Amino acid sequence: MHTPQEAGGHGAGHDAHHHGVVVPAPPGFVPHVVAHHFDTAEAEFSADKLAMWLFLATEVLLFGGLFAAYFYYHGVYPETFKVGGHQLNWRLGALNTLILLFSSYTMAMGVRAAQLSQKALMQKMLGITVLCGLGFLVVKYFEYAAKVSHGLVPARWFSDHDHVMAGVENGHLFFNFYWTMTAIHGLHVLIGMLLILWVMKGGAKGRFYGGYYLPVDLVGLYWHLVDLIWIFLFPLLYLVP
Amino acid sequence: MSAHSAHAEAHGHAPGAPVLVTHHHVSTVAILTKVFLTLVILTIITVGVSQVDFGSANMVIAMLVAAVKAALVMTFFMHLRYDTAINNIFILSSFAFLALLFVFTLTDFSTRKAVNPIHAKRAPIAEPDTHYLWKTPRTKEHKHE
Amino acid sequence: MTTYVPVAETEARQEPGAPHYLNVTHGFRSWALTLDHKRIGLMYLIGTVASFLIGGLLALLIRVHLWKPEGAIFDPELYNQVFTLHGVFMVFFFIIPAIPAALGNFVLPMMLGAKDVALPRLNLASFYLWLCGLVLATIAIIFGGVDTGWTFYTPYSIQTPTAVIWMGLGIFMVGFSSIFTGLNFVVTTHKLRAPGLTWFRMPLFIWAVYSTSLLQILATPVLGITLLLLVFERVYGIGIFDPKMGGDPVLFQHFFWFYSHPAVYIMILPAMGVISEVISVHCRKPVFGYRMVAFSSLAIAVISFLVWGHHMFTSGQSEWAMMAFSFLTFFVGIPSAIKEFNWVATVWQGSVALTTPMLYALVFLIIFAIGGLTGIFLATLSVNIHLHMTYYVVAHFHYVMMGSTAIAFFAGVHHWWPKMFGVMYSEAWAKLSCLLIFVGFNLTFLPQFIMGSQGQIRRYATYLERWTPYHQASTVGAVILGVGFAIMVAYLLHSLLGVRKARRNEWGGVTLEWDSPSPPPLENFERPPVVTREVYDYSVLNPKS
Amino acid sequence: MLPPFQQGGTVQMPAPASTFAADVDGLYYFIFWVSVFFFVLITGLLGFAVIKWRRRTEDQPAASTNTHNTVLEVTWTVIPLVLVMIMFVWGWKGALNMTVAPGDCLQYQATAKQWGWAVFHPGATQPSYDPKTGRPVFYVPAGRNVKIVTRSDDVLHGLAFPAFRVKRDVLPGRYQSLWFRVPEEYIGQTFEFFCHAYCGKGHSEMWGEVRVISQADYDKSPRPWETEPSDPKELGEMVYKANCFICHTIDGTPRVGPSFKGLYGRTEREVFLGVGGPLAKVTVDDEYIKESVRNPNAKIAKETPQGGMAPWPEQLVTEKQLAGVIEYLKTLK
Repeated sequence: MHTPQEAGGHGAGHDAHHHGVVVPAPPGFVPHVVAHHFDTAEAEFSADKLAMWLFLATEVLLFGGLFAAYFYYHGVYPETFKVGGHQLNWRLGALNTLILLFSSYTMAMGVRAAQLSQKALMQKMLGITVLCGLGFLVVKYFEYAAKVSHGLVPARWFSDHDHVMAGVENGHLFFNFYWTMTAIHGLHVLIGMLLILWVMKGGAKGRFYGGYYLPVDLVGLYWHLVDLIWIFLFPLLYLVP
Repeated sequence: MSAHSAHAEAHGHAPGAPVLVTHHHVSTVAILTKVFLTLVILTIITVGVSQVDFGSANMVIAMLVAAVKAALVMTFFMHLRYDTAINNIFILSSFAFLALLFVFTLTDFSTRKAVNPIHAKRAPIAEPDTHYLWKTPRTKEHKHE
Repeated sequence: MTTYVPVAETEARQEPGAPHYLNVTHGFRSWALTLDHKRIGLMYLIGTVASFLIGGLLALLIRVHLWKPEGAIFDPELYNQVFTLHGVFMVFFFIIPAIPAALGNFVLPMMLGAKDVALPRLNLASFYLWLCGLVLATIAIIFGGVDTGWTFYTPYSIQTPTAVIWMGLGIFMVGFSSIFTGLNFVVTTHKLRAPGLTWFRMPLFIWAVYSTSLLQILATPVLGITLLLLVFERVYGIGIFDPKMGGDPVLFQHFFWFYSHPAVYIMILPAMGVISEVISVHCRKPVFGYRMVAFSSLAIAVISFLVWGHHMFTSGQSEWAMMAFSFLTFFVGIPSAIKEFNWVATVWQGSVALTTPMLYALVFLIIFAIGGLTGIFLATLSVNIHLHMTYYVVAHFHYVMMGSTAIAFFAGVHHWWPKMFGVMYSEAWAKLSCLLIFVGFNLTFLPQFIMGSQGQIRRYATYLERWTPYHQASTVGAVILGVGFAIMVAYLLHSLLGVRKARRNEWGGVTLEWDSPSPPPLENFERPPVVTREVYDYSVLNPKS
Repeated sequence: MLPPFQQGGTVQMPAPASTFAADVDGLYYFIFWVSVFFFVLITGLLGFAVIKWRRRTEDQPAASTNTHNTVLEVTWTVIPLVLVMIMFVWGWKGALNMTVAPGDCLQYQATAKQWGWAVFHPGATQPSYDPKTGRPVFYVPAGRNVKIVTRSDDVLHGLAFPAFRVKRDVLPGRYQSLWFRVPEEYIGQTFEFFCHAYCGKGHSEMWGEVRVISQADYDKSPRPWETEPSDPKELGEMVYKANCFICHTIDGTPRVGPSFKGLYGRTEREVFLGVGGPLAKVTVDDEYIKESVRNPNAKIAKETPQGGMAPWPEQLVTEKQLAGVIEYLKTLK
């Protein structure tokens, strides 16, 4: 295999001898150079996509551990979880659910725009997605502030000064789950937003078009997974049966 | 294999022609919008159902609705329906293996009293602040951790 | 039957002085920022062997301490830290990354005929994650060590004043390093096989590493979240695993073993792969029952997720869970037995060259037989209750981890050493070292079986008088073992001086890595390899046939 | 000659001193001989093959290149499968028998804490220790079913009786139990029990004894576990060995807690008043020692500022025993 064109980015002499395939781009876009060890753009696409799905599988199991613990203690202290769930504001939770669902929708639209080389539309859709993520975090902030004001904070500082959890065993456990799960999820939202901003930066330079939209697609998958986890967190924490 | 032929093979375009539209599946706006609206409706359903007390069935309903929503997101937003078999297998197997964690730990928990009821009974335990041997140095540990 | 002509034909193709991956670029940066899987493999090799030597030194200290019933060197507090660090270093920093990350990184892409792994940057990131984990573990040692045992059982790990947080974060990082390595290998195996290299033409090492990688991807995240929760537990006391706050320590054990039982197979599966390669090459014979061996790797990977509760037979889990776990545990033994029989059948009627790698493979077969068979005792419920947490368990898992996995690792190192560096070591010293290791190993751990079934509990800083002779025999064995490893390090380092150059195909192997010069060039092959024959077809080495 | 074994034991197993032993040992030896058979088979075939088909010339090809044999492979899959299923059923039945205690058990209680046992015999109000060594002791009548209910006060511990082949983790916050019956031929013998779940510094010191006695001796008054040394100093030494020695030495070296050597009567001893409290000076007298046992965190020795010792209530150390401890401390000059 050979290509006449010079590829950029010599990683410590690694790419020095071989250059990748170039995927021709429409005017206004930067053509993508396939990594040197792949024969075709499609091979690179499918390999990276497989890698992303495998990574999502690890995310599923990572959160799965938390969910398993949740169900376990829901079984041990059903009353605690029920009373704890009533302390959360399900309206805010539902609002956040809708925000995230909408952001997933705009993300999917953004990927679609990338596939069709519609640069402006893609940037717009990704921008809306980031704003939704921001909205989610803002709502989360108000929720957290309300919990803090009632002393419903993680265990060591759990004070429950309004005694809303009096009368149930280990009232702090529900809130420990609430804080741990939402905090780890919130961290994922934040990381997702940063990733989308990073993609938008590349998008502004015209790096993504019909022939190469892999980063948009992968970040999209990540964002959808964050949404997916929230889809389960919402009923488990806010609507505890 | 030249760059052009490789590209042509991958994308089915004429060699050297700019790629405007990917050859991968592109979802229509209509289907994405329909999925989004369905998700909204399902959210409303799950909130609505939670206001009614069905006993332990509430949990089952909530989880079923969530599973349907998750399936919709994965199938359409995440394109799994149009993705390769191997990607489908891997992500689904992660749920299968997660199910193992659930099944075994919850089996253990729910059958603890089956043979020896006393083993499921909670025993008294010394109060944290009086009997925690290392309770106090935690602050000390924080200093150098 | 035609005669076999050694590698003359392939050797002729090697141009002397051609640039290879070791000398193509120079300087610290060219290594620290390398994306070449071979260099990353070498860095892992150095790192894991260093961890092994640290862990081994700690093991020697443990054995010397146990020379006397009341303990010879440490007070119990320090002893507890020493055995914990021994376990942590050996498990997380040596055995788990040793074969997949060090040998696998070097060999797997070459065996597949690929220029590199699918995600070279992620590969380098994995290495640095591993290194960060090591740094955090070192910080943990400086800030008071860790004395929880490598299992971190709660609530002790919540209460102990030692630096559990640092160690927990370190292992969290190592865990993600392991995940990313596994992910990389799965993608590489799926997407970068050379033309003609179908799934059933893949060497068994690939099958083994592939199965391992699946385990790494699917099991390790649960360890990650468990350690994260443990860290939260210590930082702000979430109480999930703390009985004083309503948590359940048995749940921690479930979570921990959901990872750590599959982790046992993360350790042993690639070792099995190495042994398949070594035996086949040095007996010049296809691995007997190739498909059975390949599928047994996958079977082990799947079944290993169903058996974690056998670490908890006395822990207070329900009797029904115990029954299920014991039943399933027996099934995981069957694929291992199949492999063992298949290896013996591979040696049978082979052309058995008693080279150093083959000697290690034979040692593996003997020791793994003992390790596997003693596992049956532990899978059996009533016998397990007697043997649980005794030295019997210690001896069993050392037979499997140290005697099998580490031995297979060294078999692999000796097997691929000429390929990695283009030099050969002294076979005489190598064989002496192998003998010392074999004798020393058995002398160390056989007495522990007896002590264990007699009732000697593990993790004891002091012990009853009557077990003294067993402990002393074990200590003597450990010293012999240590001498064996010291000799190995010495002759391997000496070989790097290049006194004896290795041939292109030192052993007469037919997998793709032998199709490349020793040491290989930057992108592994002079021309893209194409596979046209079945796996392990040794007739190809004979140009006259 | 092989090293010494416990009385009545063999190379591989300690004395079979409970009714479970026959079953467990039978299964153990069944697996053992099956394993020996397979091990000899494997190594024998391997050794034979290595010698017979070793490479004599550099260019020697394999004697055969057969790659599989379905009949053989199925055979060596099915035979082990059948064998392990036998082992599974046998082991499961044995374990179930160990878990389900019969109804007519004498019920003992054992509470584990870092790092010692409080063993309560049926009806006893205080834990029993060996008067000389201070080790915790179970007095067990031969021929009776004995059930031990356990709990832990702090971390995971374990209760293991190698001679009886039973073992069970001791969990904080949950009760666990095990049972056994010692045959009458073991009357007069002593066996050890151990803590098998790693619990920290004093893990290897958490062992005690089981004394097998006859029913008549068990019923005798005073009960065997109710005797304790009458001399206060000896009583104090027993209590020290039972409860204190892991953290407090008597040779002057401080460990987790301050050493007891020369402690009694010391004046101007610097202590913290409570955790993180102000520094004060006290004289080590009876009152100070009593307070340090019943409410250790009130005054914390300066040399071990982390404090954290557990309080010892009257149930674990009686007033009489505490007085003994004070007498014992006076002897440690």
